[in-house]
Amino acid sequence: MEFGFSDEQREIKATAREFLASRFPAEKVRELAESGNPYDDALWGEMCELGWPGIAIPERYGGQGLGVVELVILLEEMGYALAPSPFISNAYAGALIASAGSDEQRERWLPGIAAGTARGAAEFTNEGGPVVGAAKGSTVLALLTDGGPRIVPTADAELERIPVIDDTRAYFRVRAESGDPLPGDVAWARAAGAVALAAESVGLAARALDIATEYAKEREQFGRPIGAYQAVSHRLANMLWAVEEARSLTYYAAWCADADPEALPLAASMAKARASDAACSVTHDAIQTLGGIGFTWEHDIHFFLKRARVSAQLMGTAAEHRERVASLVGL
Amino acid sequence: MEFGFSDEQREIKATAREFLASRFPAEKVRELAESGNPYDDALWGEMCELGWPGIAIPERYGGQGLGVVELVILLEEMGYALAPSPFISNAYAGALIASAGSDEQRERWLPGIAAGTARGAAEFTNEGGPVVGAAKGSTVLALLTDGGPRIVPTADAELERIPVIDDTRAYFRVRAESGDPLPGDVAWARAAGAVALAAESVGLAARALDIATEYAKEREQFGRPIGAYQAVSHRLANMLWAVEEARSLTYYAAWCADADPEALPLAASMAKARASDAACSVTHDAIQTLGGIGFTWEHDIHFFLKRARVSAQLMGTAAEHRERVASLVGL
Amino acid sequence: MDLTLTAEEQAFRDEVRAWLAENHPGEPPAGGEDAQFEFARQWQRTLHEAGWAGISWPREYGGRGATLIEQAIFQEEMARAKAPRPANVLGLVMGGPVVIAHGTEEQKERFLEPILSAEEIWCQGFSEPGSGSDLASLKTRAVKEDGGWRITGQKVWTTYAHHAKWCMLLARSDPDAPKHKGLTYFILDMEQDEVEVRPLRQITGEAEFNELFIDGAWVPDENVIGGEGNGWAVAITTLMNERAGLGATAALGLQATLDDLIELAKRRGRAGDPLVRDRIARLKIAVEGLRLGALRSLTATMRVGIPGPEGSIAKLQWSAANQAMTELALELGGLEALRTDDSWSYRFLRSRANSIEGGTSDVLRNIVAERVLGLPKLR
Amino acid sequence: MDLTLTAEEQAFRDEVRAWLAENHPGEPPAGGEDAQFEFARQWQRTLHEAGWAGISWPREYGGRGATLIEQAIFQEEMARAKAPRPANVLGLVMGGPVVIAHGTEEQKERFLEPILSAEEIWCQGFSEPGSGSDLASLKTRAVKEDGGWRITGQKVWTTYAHHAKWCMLLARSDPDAPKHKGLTYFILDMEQDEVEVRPLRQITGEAEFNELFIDGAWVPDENVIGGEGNGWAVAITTLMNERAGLGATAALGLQATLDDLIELAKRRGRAGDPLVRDRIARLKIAVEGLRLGALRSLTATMRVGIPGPEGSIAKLQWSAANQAMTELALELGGLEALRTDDSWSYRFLRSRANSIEGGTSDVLRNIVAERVLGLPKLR
Repeated sequence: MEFGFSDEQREIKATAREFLASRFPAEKVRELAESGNPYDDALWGEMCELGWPGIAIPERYGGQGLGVVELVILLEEMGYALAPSPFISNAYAGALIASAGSDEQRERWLPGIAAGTARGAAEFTNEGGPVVGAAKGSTVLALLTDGGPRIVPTADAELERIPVIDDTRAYFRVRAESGDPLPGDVAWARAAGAVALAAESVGLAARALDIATEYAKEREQFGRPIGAYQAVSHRLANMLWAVEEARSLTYYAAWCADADPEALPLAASMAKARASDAACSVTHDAIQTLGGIGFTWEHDIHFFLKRARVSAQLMGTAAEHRERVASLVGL
Repeated sequence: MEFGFSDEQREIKATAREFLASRFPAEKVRELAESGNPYDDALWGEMCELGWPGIAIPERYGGQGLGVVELVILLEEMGYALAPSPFISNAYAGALIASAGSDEQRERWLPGIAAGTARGAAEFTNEGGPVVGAAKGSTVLALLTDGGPRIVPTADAELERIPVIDDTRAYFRVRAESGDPLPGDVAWARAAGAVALAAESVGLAARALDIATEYAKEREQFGRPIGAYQAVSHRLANMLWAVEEARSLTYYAAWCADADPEALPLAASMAKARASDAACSVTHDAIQTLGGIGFTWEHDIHFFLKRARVSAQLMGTAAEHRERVASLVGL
Repeated sequence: MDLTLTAEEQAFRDEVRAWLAENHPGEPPAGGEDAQFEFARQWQRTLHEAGWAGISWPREYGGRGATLIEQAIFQEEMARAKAPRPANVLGLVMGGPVVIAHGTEEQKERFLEPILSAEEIWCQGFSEPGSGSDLASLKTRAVKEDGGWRITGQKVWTTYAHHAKWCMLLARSDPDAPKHKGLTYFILDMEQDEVEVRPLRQITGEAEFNELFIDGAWVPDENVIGGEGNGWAVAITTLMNERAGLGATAALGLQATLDDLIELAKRRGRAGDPLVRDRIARLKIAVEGLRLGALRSLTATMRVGIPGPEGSIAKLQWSAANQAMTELALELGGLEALRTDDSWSYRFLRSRANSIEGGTSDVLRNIVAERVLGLPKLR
Repeated sequence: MDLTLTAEEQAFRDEVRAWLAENHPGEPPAGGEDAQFEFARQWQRTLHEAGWAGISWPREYGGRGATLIEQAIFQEEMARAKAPRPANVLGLVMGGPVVIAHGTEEQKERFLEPILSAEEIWCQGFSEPGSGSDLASLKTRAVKEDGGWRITGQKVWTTYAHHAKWCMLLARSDPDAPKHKGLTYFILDMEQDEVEVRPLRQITGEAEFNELFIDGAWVPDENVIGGEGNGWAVAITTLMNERAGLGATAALGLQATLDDLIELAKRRGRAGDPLVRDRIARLKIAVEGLRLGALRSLTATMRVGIPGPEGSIAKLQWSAANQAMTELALELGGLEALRTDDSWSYRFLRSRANSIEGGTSDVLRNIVAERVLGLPKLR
């Protein structure tokens, strides 16, 4: 038993950290967020060269044939960098088609999704909510609501951008009459998608914690760094507690997706519930630690707060996932 | 408008504080709690001489003809002293009979209750729970469950002491076949009873806060009084916040009982919910502030914790009262 | 204890209510921020002409000399009528009272009337980028010259600066004195080239506040308040006035938000959800706890004469409740509430500052611990 | 990342499971506390004969030299089989490891085997009434005499003292040295008249702990561990051993409590209440968060060699979850659960100490802030 990353996995993580830090420094994230179109095609191209879009897609379809653990490694780092990217939507579309598509659907769509050339996108929504998902520039959509799981070429759908507070990602309301139904069960892919989003939330919470911690070491008030005051240091300790708990649950859920699918429903709901809550509370507490500066547009922390809040509403809310947890533990 | 006590009310409060401090010092409370019979007849006699049992009973029945505000003043002080006494049960029985009894029932029972000679007792319970209430030595019982509101002479009832963690009060399961039905509506008295119990909880929370605050000023660790550390001082500030909020709501509810009965249902539920929660959390935090010594039998704080927890289960729990609040605000 | 209004208080309430019914200025104009500000200025003139502008000010200075209860009644009626705020809030709530408390006769003569009439708008220059909670560590310098002072430094979180004629400015006049002793309180004329106002954009996207860049601005001696080196004591008066009576008004605002939240819960079909019901009940209890605590404190203040430090608890209650309400709204409203054009997303983001602005929650807990509970100060 | 057991680990688990199936001692006897202790002592002998007692100890000292994973498997199997705890827990978990790490060859020879066999029970004398979190401020004095030390002072929160032969005792051997430097670690023989053990009653009514009154007790030189003046460093080893690996075992206990809680919710007809469901789900998440965090930390420790300070987070998680569970139980159980003869009332009261014993939550947050996050220490 080893609940830690293998050498190969640590290599993936280190590469991602380094690549994302150089390509998505804070100024770049801000520039993309403020531009109105958060996705940079050149940077997407670089990710494709690294093979990221196909990381969890079987090799026979041109992917790397790795698993949800590796996907989660990348997504935690993308959350840490708050990288504006259609990556997660493409990955989720790939997971839906790979796990619930027919052979023909897989043959047709997965190679493009794995290569990143025919970008996929998927609905990140819960039944009953507005149909949010997809990404500008996508080629194929995996839709889940309003007509059941199906594949729709983007050209056949109506996309309407909806303006939400998170500018680091593009959100669309999607309408499509027809579509090619996915014959398989989408439960696994939905759970894996929730875990992927949880990983991103863990990453952004970890970064918000780092930002707040660094500030607390440097900022002085009343003759001391504020991090020497327990009101500040204990808040930061609680933030770490939240991040670490969410991280453990997310890694475990990722492993279940790959190796223990029966345990996945409970594990995924625990991970998404905890990660959403952690990201919301940690980004809030980060602003509290930063004080006034954290309330300015010029400081980056608000981008993290906003992403956390929007992600909390996607792929099932914390309360919805806790209700599932209650059912799954026998209540 | 004046949301504070009148001179007469402050006089009542000061007298109660002084009397209770001299008659129920910590050693006396401990002695009574450990004796197995928490009620001291001589001390009850002294309270009767002060006219307390009849404080809120109309003058024509031998009471002082004051209101729930004055009752709440006494009960907050009794909570502060953690005085083991059948006082609240007698007062609640009096309120039930005075507000829902027939003229004949009032004539028959209230003078004894007001004088404290024919001690009354009442069920402090929610429907559905075990039938807890009454006090040893009582003469008359006001029962609410298992057959509807009615008066039963104690001699006609079966009393079984139930051992709960609070040794500073005696709790009985009551069974009685018959009884003389109360013709009126008991809603007012039940709400007033909940407010009375809330006041007692506010008082005990205030005392627990004082105990913890004094300790934090004196106890030194790492070269400073522990109250200089924000982990401690901010916890104490939060405890004060809880106590003050519960106190404001309780005083208001008491005033509603006397002067604005239409507002009473909402006010009483808010008061009981907040006071129960405050007493539970403040006594918990007091132990945390005291550290190891707070976990010993020889320190008094555990008596407060235990009373708070038992009171939280009487006259409706915080969750039940919040559900009522939700209904009353239109949900 | 009596929470009903006395006959006099009722008469006062009826008077306010009748006047508001007749003089309510209606909806603010559509136009830009300037037009809206002009509307608020005109509204203050109307208030002033009827004697309502300086409701808490002594009559000898053009105020109404209302009791705290009357002030609370007035605020409640204003809220009930959904009347706009007057333009010169900081002048009325802080500037005027400070001049009244610490100013010379000449200063009272010079400054008070234009505050009431909204002819001269006031802003406040206390905070600096480097001194947030630790206000006394501020670095803006005041250098004595003949007949006045040269001021150089930077201020932040200044509301109304772009409309203001005067700024209540705290600066270090003696760099060698201990940090609380070397400060002086100035009234700075904003209409000089040495003062630059830059809008400060917040996480809401709005620029509700400003930064002030002061590069050798001039303040004549007659615009020093309370004397050289006494700035800290004068500033405390300003801050006390800011926080006094906050509770009752804040509770009115929270109740309005709670009403909206209940409406939202119903509209989203969540009114029957026990989890939602429990949280809304908790919020109702919090709002009433704040309101009733404020009324208790008001009565106590009228008895004792000085507002106690309990106002710090009110601020804690208010920020916690307002933040919790907007968080619940996001959960109830889902992605709709997160739209940039939905009012809840704005309220959610704006409320993030509630636990920072006007004293952070950490500092307020320090105040409660030290001044109410008497706990030792951390040195 | 692989959470399944390797073939070796499976074989180990099967071995433990088979052994336990055959050797489980059954229910503890009805009799008094002495009879129960004797039962636990006999059970430890059985464990020791099969080589399980010192599972984490190196083989050369009579242990099994198991890996951390194997230790976790062993604890899990013990919990699954509801096997009792061995009698000499403090000797196995703290005393032995300290002697192994800091003891002389003679001390190892003298002390280790009787710990394993439960022939000599150990207790711990660190805390004093005046020194709780600030352990280094302890006042118990050790005065040098010919061939040994005279100890005088008072200790508190000493478990097993009335059964113990040896006490791990920290005392001040040099009153003039800085407070962390003047301490020495002694092994005190409890069988002397100068040591008095008094039971210490807790809020549960039980006397699980003791007070120790030491009035000139004698410790010969050969029973000093780690040398004069090095007591602090040796004590840290003891405390590190106390906290290491706590998480995984603690999670097992919490899961059992959670199972009882779910059972209680069903029995009280509250399993369908959304408020109850939400709280139980939160607790499940907390328990799994603790368990998985402990496994991650275990893997990291096996890689790095030394346990990290994350154990402090595990302690925070455990105490918060256990307290929250018993609080929910009181709400679900109502007055029934508050009966003195109901196990929940005991568990509720006992759990109040969880956030105090073995490092208060405040101190643990200090540790996390300083050692994990690298924040400055408050001076």
